[in-house]
Amino acid sequence: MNEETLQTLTWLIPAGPLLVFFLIVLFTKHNRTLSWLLAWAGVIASLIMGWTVAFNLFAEDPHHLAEHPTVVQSALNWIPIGAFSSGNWLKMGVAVDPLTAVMLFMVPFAVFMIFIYSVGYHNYGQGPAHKRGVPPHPSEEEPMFSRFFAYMSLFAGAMLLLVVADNLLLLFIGWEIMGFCSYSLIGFWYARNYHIEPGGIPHIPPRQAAVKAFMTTRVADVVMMLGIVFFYSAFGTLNFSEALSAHGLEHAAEMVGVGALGIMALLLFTGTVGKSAQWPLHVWLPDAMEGPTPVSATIHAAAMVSAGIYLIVRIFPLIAVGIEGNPGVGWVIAGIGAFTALMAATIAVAQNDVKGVLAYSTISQLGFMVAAIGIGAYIAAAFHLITHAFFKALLFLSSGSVIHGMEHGAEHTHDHHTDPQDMRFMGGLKDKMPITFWAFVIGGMALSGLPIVTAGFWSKDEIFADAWYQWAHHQNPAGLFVFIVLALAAFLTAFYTTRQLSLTFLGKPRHQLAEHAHESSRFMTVPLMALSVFAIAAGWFGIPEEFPVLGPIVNNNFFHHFVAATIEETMHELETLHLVGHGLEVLPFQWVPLIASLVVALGGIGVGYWIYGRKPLAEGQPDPLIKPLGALYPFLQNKWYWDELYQIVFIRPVVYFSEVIVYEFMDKGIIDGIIHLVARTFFTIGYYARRAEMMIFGDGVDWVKDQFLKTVRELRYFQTGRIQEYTLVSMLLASALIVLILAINYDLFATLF
Amino acid sequence: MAEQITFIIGSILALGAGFIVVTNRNLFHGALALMISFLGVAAIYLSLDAGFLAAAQLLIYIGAISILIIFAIMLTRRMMQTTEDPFNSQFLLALAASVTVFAILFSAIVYVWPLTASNSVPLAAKTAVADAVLQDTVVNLGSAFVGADGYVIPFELASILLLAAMVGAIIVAWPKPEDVA
Amino acid sequence: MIPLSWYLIVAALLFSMGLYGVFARRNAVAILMSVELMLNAVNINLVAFWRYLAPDQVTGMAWAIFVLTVAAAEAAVGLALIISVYRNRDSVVAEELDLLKN
Amino acid sequence: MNIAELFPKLLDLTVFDYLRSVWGNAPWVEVVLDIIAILTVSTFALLLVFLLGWTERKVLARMQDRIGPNRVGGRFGQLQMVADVVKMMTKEMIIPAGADRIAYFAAPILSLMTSLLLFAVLPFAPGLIGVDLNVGVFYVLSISSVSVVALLLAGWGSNNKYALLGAFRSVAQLVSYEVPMILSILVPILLARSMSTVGLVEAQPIPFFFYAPLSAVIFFVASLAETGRSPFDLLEAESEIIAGFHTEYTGMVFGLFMAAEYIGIIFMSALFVTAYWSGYRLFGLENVVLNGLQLGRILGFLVIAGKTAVVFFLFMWIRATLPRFRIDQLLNFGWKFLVPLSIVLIFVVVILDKVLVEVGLVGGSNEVVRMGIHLVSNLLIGWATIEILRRRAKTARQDYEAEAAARDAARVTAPAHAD
Repeated sequence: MNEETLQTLTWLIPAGPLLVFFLIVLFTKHNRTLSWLLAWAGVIASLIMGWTVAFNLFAEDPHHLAEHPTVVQSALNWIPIGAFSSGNWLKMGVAVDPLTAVMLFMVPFAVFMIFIYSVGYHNYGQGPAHKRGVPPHPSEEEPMFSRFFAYMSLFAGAMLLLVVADNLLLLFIGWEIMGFCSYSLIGFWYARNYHIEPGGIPHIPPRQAAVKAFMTTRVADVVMMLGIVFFYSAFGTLNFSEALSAHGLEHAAEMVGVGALGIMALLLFTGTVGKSAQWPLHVWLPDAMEGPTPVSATIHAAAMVSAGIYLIVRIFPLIAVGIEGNPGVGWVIAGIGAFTALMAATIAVAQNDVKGVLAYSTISQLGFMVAAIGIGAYIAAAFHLITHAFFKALLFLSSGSVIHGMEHGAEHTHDHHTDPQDMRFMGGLKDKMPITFWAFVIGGMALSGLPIVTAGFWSKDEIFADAWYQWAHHQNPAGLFVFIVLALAAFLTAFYTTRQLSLTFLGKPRHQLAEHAHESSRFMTVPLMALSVFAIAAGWFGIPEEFPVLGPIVNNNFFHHFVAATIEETMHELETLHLVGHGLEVLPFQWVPLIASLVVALGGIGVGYWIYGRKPLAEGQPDPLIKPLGALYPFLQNKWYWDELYQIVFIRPVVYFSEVIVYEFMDKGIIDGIIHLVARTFFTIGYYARRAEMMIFGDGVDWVKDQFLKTVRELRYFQTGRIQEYTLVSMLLASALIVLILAINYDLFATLF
Repeated sequence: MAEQITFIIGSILALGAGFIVVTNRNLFHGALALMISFLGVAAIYLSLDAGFLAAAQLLIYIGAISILIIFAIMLTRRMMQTTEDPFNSQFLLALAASVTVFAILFSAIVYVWPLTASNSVPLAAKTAVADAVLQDTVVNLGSAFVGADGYVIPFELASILLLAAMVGAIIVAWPKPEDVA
Repeated sequence: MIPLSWYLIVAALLFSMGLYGVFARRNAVAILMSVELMLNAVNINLVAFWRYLAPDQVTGMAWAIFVLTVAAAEAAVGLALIISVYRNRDSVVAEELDLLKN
Repeated sequence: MNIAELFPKLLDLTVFDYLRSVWGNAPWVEVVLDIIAILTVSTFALLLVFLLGWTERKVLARMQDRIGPNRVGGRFGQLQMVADVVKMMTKEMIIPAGADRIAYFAAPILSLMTSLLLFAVLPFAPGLIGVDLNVGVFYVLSISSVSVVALLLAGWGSNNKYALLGAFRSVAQLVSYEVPMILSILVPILLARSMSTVGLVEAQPIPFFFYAPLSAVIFFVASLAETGRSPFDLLEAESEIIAGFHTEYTGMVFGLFMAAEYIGIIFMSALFVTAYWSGYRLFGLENVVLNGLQLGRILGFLVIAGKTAVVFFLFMWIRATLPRFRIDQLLNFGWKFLVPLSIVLIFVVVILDKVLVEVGLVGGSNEVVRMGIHLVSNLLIGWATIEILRRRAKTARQDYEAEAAARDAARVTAPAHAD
């Protein structure tokens, strides 16, 4: 396919869903069938075009790709900078390189599966809904069906825009649109309320969860924006292929210094911390589960959190240079990632909400990727990003199917008080929902990293291999640290996944809801089956060539060579410039990480099965972990008390600050105090003046005193609330400033006097 | 000759009528003066060989904005007592401020500008330019507004701004149900 | 020939008069009218600079048109707000719209 | 300077050159010549009022089976208008109490002024034009938008609630119909690739009416409304608001308004002719040269005068035939029918013409093909519009009939439940 066709296709990839958003909003008039058909059409168009572009790149020769990684490049002039026709433009464009291609393979497909699933998820009943803004009962129809698909289309379009963007600003635009969409989708059931019993786990309603997600990511985005500004000032462009080339990085390193590039990398990384829910800004993600399950799948698999990882993968050369200049940067990134991975994994162990476990597992897996980037494992991070997207989408959709089945039970038994998401009330769903069960098993095993078969094993193994190689070969202590912490996290991952599977599916139903659950409709099961294939097969494209037995058979580490081509040349040049220690390396085969990953995966699954699966829980039986863990269990169940900590550390102080410091102290104390002081001073002066006047002057001083008092009263009413006075004062001050600047610049005083 | 006359008449109209706008008690007459002031500005544009802009000035400022203002004045006419003081309490300070601003601008134009501008910038005389170029200005303007290498994005943004302003104005000024009853 | 500075001075005068109106008029509509005067002054500057310094480019004209557009939008929204305020508070005197005071 | 030399110069339009050669190159010469030109065009326009005022009264009378003016100046009442003007001039001018005198007197002057200003860009014959602006049509639109102000001034200045209501109505009407007018005249501008009125005429070997009849019809309707003619004569609907904005005007002040109205009508007819009926062109008559004498100038002038007279007759015919709109019908018709239709039309014409010109179907014999394709597209749009309207009218009628039937049924059964 020629270049121009590819360019056109690339431009059109995000166009479909974005257009569909407007079409649904403006024209469908709440016609449900039309809405979902349109949404499908948009995303199918993206899928076809995205895969066309992606497969065109897959077919290219890796060596050729390595020389010219950016296959598709097309930019439009956006806004003229400087004089018209001076030729300086801020450009907006699209670019496709191997990294983009694998994302283009993953995103539209996962989104399309979620779209198919959404139709089944929302469209069960045919009766009218009892209320807008709450989850409909199974016999009702979702009243905001069209709105849902409109937002989802916008979400998908924004993600695709972010993926194909060739510069940081366009990426940021997609990023922010997604922020808005996640806000409106998390709060989709805005009228929902919970009654939390005292002592229960705190649980916030969707509208607050939406605000929380929005505000938390906003904090990160402000910092990220600083990073973008810094980026522009250092590189003079926002274009990735220009700025992040060896030449561009060398130039920038001369301009601002290598250490500053590390700071820049950290600023941009903060955006990832917010978007990909890393500690300390991870708190929004578990609450984001308040959205409908397809939304959770989109946010946590295909789109939103992937965007954060995608960003740091995209700017990897910058990060690499930054780490080389300042190893602390690497420690920060790797440390945050590893800590998040372990912390979230421990929390997931003690969760009872079926989606809650998955939420924390998402945070944990994202931590794996961030840690991988922190130790320079570029390909491993990208690989895990792709495989994780597939199996996490599968897991979320399966859990949605489970919840759906439980809600059918609720409808059947008229029990609307029991939480259908609570795993303690499930059990024995294996026979009632066989397709969902097998899908969940495949997803869960991929997440645990069941050796050889599943995709998760290969990608996780690669992270371990990289970490170990960093330690064994480069004596980088960060590598060892990451290796150990991630191994622990991986063990816990396998453990809690097995726990979840056992609690949900094995044994006998522990509640009448589970007893009356049944399999979901075909709209929901077909995407599960399709995603199951990818959750297994996606890993086979990244089998290392030296892997015993399998490696020689497959003999083509396709993913590695393909994605490596993106920056191979750049990293090589950077190495010769001594801006990075070493380019991208082909790892030799190592036994330690392989054995470690086998042990933690099988060990975790084994221990989990031994505790939960061997003898499934009976009705009313408490979790067997409660007793041995003791005080630790509530600690984990309450999510390490992060929310409460933030309440104390950030929110209360802010409230306190605005209440006490700003209002009481500054406003009432200092400002009013000064005014009162002035008043009292002049009053005193006036008093003594009056005394004096009595004796000496007469009315004259009286007048002076009155004037003083009047002025003081005027001063008190300085805050008039009148816009005209404010403008007047600001204009006067601005004038004074201008005069000052002019005077200094042109030595006006010398001219005038 | 004609150019100077146009400029002088335009300036007198613009400034004189502008003075009436800011000082007149009768708001309606103020609006009329505003229209005349706009007309004067249009004349100034003419003296600058910007005929298209002069016509646009007539169409938009006099044909649209002035009429809008007159409508607003008529709709709020109960508040238009000509007896009360047109100025607020800070009018002296305001006078001082605007005189200061003018002084700054004036000194910037007369004193500072010659200091900054290098001799290459012609201040006294217009740049000589062929009539054909000026004739083409409208064509160039058109292609600059819709061309990909021009102001197409700002232009579209401006149209969106206008649309939003229109919708906003309608919503803001729409009588609330309780007001109607 | 007319020197460029004449245009600039006329514009400066018009601007300062508008500024005075904004500061000193009581009626909100009058303030809006003064703002329009100021915008016109800016436009005179743009067009004058265009004609004197860069007549072969369209930048000055283009920005003058944008100012025109913004002025139209501003007038529409501003007047709508004034009418709305008048309905609610029965007053269009800017000084009396001081709910934010103290 | 003698008259014998001057006369032929008048014909071939070199009279100004001649005067320049006589008077020299002093700075004041151009100013004087400009003033002469302005006075000539204005006087001509004002004189037309006499002719057309009389014609309209005569024609309307005939259409209503009357005789019309028949006393003053002989059997046909030729001097009726002169008599009217004398009457108006001698009448007492009554200024209402509490009138805003500035506004009151500015209104008729502004009204007449804007009407006269329009004639500056009207091409009467080849080379015979006040000033050939390259943005001529835009100029016309700007000036006619200023004329709206005159109505507001009149309504406000009269201190009369009918006048004010009339002014409000008029402004609503004029501002609304400006939009379809601008949008529809964009079509000939696009076809001619020129905003100058002369450019429009020069681009019409085949009148643009045959390219875009739909646009011509929209423009004609909008110009009816812009000039406040029947059936859009809400500006002065006597039976509803006495006489609209000029209720309080008497004598010659009223005369100015009337003159302005007639001049506006003449100009709109002439603009319609210029934009859609190739102005002064008619089979090359405008270029006839006889014995070195530019006879084409006179013939061209006669051609445009004749065409304008036909359009003006159409105006009168419609006035005699159609009843008046209601204000809400009027605004709905403008905003919900004319504006969308003309927007669709512009889109189609722009894209189609771009394609045609890119393909090379322009000029010479290809011009007929271009015209044909435009004509077909226009007729298709027109047909589709009528079809849509017909269907909507049908459903509306059915709804109405169903409602009426229900009402009737209710009326029949109502007494049983009464009390």
